[in-house]
Amino acid sequence: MNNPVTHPYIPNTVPAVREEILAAVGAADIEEFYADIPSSLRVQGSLNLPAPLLSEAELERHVSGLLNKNTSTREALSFLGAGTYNHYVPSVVDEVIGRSEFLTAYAGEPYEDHGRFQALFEYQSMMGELLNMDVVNVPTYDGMQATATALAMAGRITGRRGIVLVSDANPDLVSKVTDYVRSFMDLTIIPSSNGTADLAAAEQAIGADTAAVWIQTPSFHGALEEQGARLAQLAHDAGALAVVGTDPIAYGALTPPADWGADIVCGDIQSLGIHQWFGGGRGGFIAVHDDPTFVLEMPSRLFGLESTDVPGEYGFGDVAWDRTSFALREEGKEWVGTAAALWGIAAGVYLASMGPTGMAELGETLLARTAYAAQQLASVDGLELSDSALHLREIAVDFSNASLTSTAAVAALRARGIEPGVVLPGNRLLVCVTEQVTAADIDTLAATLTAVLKEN
Amino acid sequence: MNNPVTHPYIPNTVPAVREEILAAVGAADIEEFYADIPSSLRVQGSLNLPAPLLSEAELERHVSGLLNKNTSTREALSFLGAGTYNHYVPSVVDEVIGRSEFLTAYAGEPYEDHGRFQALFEYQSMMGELLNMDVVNVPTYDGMQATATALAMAGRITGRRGIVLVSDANPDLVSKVTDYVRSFMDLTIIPSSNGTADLAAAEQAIGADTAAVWIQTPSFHGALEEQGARLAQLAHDAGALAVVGTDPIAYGALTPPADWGADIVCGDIQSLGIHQWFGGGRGGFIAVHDDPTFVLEMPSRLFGLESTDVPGEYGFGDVAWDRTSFALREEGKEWVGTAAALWGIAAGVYLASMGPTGMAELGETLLARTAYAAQQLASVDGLELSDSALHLREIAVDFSNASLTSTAAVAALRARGIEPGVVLPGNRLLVCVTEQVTAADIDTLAATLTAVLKEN
Amino acid sequence: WDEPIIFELSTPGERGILVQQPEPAAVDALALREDRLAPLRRSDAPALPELAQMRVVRHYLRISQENLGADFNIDIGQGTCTMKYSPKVNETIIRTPKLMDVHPHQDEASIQGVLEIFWRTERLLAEISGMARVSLQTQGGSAAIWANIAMIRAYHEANGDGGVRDEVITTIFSHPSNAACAKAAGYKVITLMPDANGYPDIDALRAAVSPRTAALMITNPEDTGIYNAKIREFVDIVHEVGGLAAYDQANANGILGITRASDAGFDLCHFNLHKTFSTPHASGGPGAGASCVSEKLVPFLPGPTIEKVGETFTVNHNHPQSVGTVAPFFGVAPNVVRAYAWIMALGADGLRQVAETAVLNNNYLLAKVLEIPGASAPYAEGKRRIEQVRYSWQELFEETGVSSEEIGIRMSDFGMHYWTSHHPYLVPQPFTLEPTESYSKSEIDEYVAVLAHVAGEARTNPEIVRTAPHNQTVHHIHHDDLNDPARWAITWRAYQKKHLSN
Amino acid sequence: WDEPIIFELSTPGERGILVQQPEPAAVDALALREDRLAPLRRSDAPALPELAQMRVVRHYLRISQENLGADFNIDIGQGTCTMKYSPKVNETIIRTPKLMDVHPHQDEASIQGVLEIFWRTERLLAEISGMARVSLQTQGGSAAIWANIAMIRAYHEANGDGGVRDEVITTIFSHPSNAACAKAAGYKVITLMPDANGYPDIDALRAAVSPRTAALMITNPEDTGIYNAKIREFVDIVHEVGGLAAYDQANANGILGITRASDAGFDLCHFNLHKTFSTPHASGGPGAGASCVSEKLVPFLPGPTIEKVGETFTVNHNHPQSVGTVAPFFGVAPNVVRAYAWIMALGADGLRQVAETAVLNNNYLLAKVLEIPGASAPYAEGKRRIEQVRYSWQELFEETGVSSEEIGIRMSDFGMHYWTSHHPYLVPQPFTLEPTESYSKSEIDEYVAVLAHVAGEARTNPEIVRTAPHNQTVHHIHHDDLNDPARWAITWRAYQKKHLSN
Repeated sequence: MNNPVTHPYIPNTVPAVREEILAAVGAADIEEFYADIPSSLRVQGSLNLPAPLLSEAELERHVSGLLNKNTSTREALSFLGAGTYNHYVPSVVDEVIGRSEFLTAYAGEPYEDHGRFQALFEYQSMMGELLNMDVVNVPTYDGMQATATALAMAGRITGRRGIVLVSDANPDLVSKVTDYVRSFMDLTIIPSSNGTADLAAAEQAIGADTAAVWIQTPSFHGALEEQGARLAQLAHDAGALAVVGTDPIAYGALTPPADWGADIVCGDIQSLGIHQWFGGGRGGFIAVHDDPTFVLEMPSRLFGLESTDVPGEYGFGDVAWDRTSFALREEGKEWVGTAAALWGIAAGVYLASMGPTGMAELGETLLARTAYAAQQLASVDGLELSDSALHLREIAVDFSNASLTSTAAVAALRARGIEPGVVLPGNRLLVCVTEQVTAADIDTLAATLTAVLKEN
Repeated sequence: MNNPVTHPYIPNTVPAVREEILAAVGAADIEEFYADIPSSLRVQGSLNLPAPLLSEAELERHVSGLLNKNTSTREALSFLGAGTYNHYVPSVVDEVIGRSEFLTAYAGEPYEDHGRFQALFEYQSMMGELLNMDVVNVPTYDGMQATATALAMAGRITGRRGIVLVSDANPDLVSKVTDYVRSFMDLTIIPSSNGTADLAAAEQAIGADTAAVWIQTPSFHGALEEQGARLAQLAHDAGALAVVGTDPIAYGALTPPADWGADIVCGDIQSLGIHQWFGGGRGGFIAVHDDPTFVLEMPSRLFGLESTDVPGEYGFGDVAWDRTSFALREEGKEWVGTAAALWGIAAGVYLASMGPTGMAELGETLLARTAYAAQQLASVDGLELSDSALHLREIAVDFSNASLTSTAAVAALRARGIEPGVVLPGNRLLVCVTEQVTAADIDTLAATLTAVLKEN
Repeated sequence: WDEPIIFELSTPGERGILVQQPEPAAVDALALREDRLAPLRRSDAPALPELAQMRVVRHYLRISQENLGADFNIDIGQGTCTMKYSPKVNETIIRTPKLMDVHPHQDEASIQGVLEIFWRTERLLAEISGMARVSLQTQGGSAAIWANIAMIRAYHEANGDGGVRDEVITTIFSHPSNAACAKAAGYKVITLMPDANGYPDIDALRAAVSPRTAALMITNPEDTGIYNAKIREFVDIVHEVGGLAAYDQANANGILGITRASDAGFDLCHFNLHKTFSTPHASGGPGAGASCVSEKLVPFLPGPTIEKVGETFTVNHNHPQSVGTVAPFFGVAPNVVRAYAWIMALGADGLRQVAETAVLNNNYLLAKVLEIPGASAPYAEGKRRIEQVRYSWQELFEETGVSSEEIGIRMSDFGMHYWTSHHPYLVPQPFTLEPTESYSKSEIDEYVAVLAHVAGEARTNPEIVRTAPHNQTVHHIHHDDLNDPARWAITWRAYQKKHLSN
Repeated sequence: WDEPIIFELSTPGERGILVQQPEPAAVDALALREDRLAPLRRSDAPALPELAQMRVVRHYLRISQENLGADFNIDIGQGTCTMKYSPKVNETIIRTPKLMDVHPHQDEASIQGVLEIFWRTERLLAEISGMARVSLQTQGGSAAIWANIAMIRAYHEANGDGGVRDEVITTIFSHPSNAACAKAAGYKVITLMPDANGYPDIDALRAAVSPRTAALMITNPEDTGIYNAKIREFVDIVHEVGGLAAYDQANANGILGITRASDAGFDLCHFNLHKTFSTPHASGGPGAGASCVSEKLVPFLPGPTIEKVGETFTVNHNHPQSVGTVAPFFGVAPNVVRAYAWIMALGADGLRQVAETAVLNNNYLLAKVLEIPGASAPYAEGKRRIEQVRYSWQELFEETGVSSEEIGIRMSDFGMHYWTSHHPYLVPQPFTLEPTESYSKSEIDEYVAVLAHVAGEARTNPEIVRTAPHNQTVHHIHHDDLNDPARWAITWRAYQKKHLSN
């Protein structure tokens, strides 16, 4: 029944201590505590699990041995994006979120956990500067959840059912949103035109039942929406909200959506100092103006600055707690639970390290390298860009006139140690460049693609 | 002259701030501060250094790229020892010494740096238990320095010049000791007999000018000295001290030298929770009984427990500060400086994690695997053990009757991904096994050696 | 530390880090598009703070010290949260580029290791729950509950009675996310109140079920620490009307290896890997949720699945009936690896020791707390509890006027957590303690001693309790601004506009 | 925290970690030798503490919070220590198995990366010092000084006048290790006192040199921050009598890229990588020392050298005149890598900015400190200083009776360091401040404000200064036991015997 030794994780399995406790509570054995569990529900014998690796050294060797079967993006040239991005993570970020004080804390009060409240308030505040909006939530799970909630908020605020998506959006995101809102909202997708919104078709689709015009910029294909102001105007004219899904990475250089009319801005913060983690390092932000109509529809926690008994001292607390399911169960707004606080702290440290100049320069580097990648890939014989929009970080490349399909090209390049991108339907390839990919790397990609396409 | 940007490491290069400071101190420019440095001594232009890698990402990639050219002992089967050992380092150890509070601290007072004093006092105390001695120093640089100092202490305490080394010692250690003490002491080396001390020859050599009988156990070849008590007696009978160099790793299982008469015990703590670090993770311990004659000859800092203004509260301080060169310059005992405090903290965390049972079990595992390695290697055709002593962790294997020299065998095994050991003079090989090397690994070594020797 | 808000530390021109610059060829490529790009360019730089790197480090390390992680205190007071030890070796294991810097769209050949760990973890959790398959896609317990309700909805729709079944039944001591997720999925929520002894009321359930019942969503043991002995009957009653039963196993820590969701007949269950399976709570996430389902729900599982084909692990996207993607890619990889390592460090016997010791500790703590005058444990008097207990200071409050919340704040002066949020507020002056398996007897004694000391202060020196904290970074915090739209300040810029503009 | 000594936390039977067990075959192999082994076996287990792993973590993390790292404070008060920023990226870089878990005896083909970094770092330091070659074998500044004196001794012996040259000359404001190492190497030490202006006294040097002079060992700038403008003449005077000149460059931070040891004619110098080149001080080591020598000392360098042969890096043990091994293997590898990364992050211009800014900051600090009534900067009045200044509270002491040491302890109440050990005690009531390049103007202002505040307290409320600390983990510590052999307690076991036995 028991491991032969006292496990380091379970101090009170020391036999003498165990006996002492049993005596103190007047129990003959531990079985007594389980009296309420009928024997018909009891596990007979032991669970059928592998033998444990009791020594830490053997455990570490086993699990690390499995992980070492992976190849990381540090070991291969990678142009993979499509929702998870290989941006540089400053060491300061990992230092801070590795601090046991933050890593192992949970839901303490703003006294003993003042630091967590401050770090997340600062995160909210720095995101607010980047997005030029006054309210940002403590991160929800991820950008998908943030988008689904932002659209649901639009439904609750307008009392309408319609969502009009005017951009190319990540299909997984569309899947998430669709299932999430379908009991009370309907999604209409307007195909894009040359990579961005088809303004005429959008105008047609937006109507009296439209809750939200949903814009993704950059789109799933990296296209920057140039007609955002016009789209927001169309939404507002129809009494609908402009909900903009985005990645905050380039707003040191680009005009944030609030400046051209967005009512709710949402997305993922993975780009802001969070490792790729096999796609599992995510946090969702929702930003709105400081309007209670919007704020009170947000399900996430919102940390606010407060005064204390000491003049001039800053304390923190939960703003409008009674919105939440913690307070009101099903009468709260959607729900709130353990989400992504540590990644919010990470993004805060990232923005504090980068500052305005760092974010501006990074935006510039991303725009320039993306433009260069577009130029170089378009010049590969047989390849064409799928659209002529302005792009940030990602471009879709069309293989229709190439000697290989995009799927076959990926296989050929993987054999040469390059991950050239993510295959898209329609014989296309989604190529991603970040500041981690140099012009020389892009040249390597173009040259290798040229060679591979020539050989076939 | 200047980098084009304000460097993140140098805040006051912001031009406006720089001007403000210059104005505040009434200086026209920075040159003014260097007025005392004659122009004939000034560097003309810039130093001839490589262009800097200003972005952190590029710097990290460059240096990590260099390090990635290394192969670690995690990636190959390694039987290398000879002064640096591949013992398992519990994660708790790295967590603690990675704490910025310890990592970036230095020489603060026992108020604001109470934690460092406590951690090192506890290190001293746990080493004291392991060694069964009442006084242990804050670590000096390494075991070589500890040994040189221990022998120099013996010289000062006895007022004699003679050191009689009765064990096989690491040649680098002998080199260090020789140069260190040669202005006031003389070293005599008594060749070992079948791996351990030649008692008769030792008795011969020990005399009225002998300051120290120097025993290494385990020896450079891993041999455990079985006649320690006898040797200590010989020393004491001659009015000399018994100085024992050792590795503390197995004293959960083995009798510590103090129990058989050692006066000063010294060595390296690398085995106790410190990574190999290319041979650069070291700390030297010197342990003595609580006798002021000995204590006052120690050059290192010694942290002691003290009372405070609050009854029952523990504070810390430097014991007998006036021994040190900090206090007395050349009149202090040798010298003291920045040494190896963090590794002392690491060793403390290691011992606290291991506890008596962990150390006992580890000792047993090391003894058993060493015995197994001896058995298996002795059974390889053409190989013989160099001696029949009891061994801990290391054994010397004789290749005289093999088809390859030990040097050639190492080359052959490296080609098969195995580091079989360190070549010794006399066509021998020093093979090291730790708890990280399993019986199966030893079988692999023996089988590969057998195959290689058969092929040639 | 009296550490300012980071914006107050800004010095224009300072840099925290330098970034990669574009090559001339890239700059040229961009210049060709500048006329179109110009209108999209930001005119004013964002007003982010400007700090040298060391000041950034100092700021965040200082405020980290103003946070009380589980590693620093006897973290019994955050009851229901299962604040157990998160082994440091797991942190060592996950901090490798082989996990941190791996992209989910890589060639499967280059991600065999992480796929294998996901696959193995699924098998371990399937064995622990008795369920057929497990999705690890969600990032927390509530998200796993959402995934479960989404599957329930899809299941009934696939069976053609999605339109009819529009009610979900839960209990008041089940986590609020069960009710909230059901509501968000479009269901009416029926909440059962406990019977006189604090047990879920089986008669109330019988009265509530009907052909409109989509599902029962229930925690067991509930946050009271009381195990519902009739759980099998509850499930049967729901099954009889064609509903599904979903088990919230947030409180599984006391029953690992003792009883399984499958034993009680559940169709779905979920675990919080960050509670029961020891991944650190990360100041409030990321966690990781595991949604476990029986065979009949397998077609509806979210996202892709990972299959073992021969000796190779492969991603299977072919699930036409799936509820779709509930979260990006495969889930919170670092937490899945941590949970895998934790289970492998313990094995079947170890998990059972975890459960038994958590329960042993809890009943010891119960006995000790009840010795404190003024403390009580409402419901099921004299019964043993599983892994936690919801206590009450009602007697103390009546005697002294000192509330549980005030006691909680005073506890922080002694370096201890004491969670004051206890939805639902059925128990008056509530506090919930959960000792888990991680604390030794002497630590539990220490916690109780402080609790008793503070309760004593409530009698002898209530002022010191009421005016707490005395020993924290900040003093008593007001609440006036937090619920007033004209005054709340959710960002520094909002604070400046609202409070500093005059 | 009121965290006990770790032995007080022990519960017999608890385990912090489990270790690998020997296989049956290994146990059998050992059993064959048991009769010989038995006498060597320990009869009583060592009385190490027994703690569960989480309690070990809690203990050490709590006491870590009771330590004031450079990352946490404006670390100007540990003057002479060059408490600069240690970049976090360097910590990321070194924490790889490719460095941590590499053995120095590995096949050279498998350690090319670390050999290349050692080789490159040597070249960088050679350029910075102007010297021919550099040994990185030592672990700290004092050990590097030892290596230098060992080379000096070997050099004179090789030239046949080892017997004659038995004197080493140093100055009182040079680090004590210069004198102490020379003494330990068998030399008589002649210490020069400063002239009336606080400069090293060139006439005293002229009087001291003779054919018995083995070497001059000197710091410049000294810990007063005063640069010896006649340093070239000092060196020449020693050279004229056949002695060598060794430059202690512990204080090089203000002169990087400004002037080099070679420019003043030195034969040897050393750097502290953990001071000038930004490796963290690690609570007092490991540091790393660099011993730099001119061509004529190259044959005597300690240990092996690393050579570049074609594109390959190789270890060269063939140095018959070497002083031998002064430390194991190649040196403190993590610190060498950190120093390499730090230099490469800055380049030639950056190093010069470091020096200039350190000097700018120091002279700003000097101006501010001198504004505090009661503070003075003895010697070289009105002169600029290089990178640090030794100040005096003598006036304040005369006025108030409050000593520099008392002020230092009071500074800790404000979260600041203030080092009270100032060998030699020539300056009365001394304190030494060194701001380095790492602190911003506002941080320097903050430090000075606290210093001024405490100086003010010395006048208005001397009792609060004298009874400090008020705000630390421990209160005023006694000193009676520390120098009394009957009462000092250097280990817990000794404490128990001496203080708890009754």
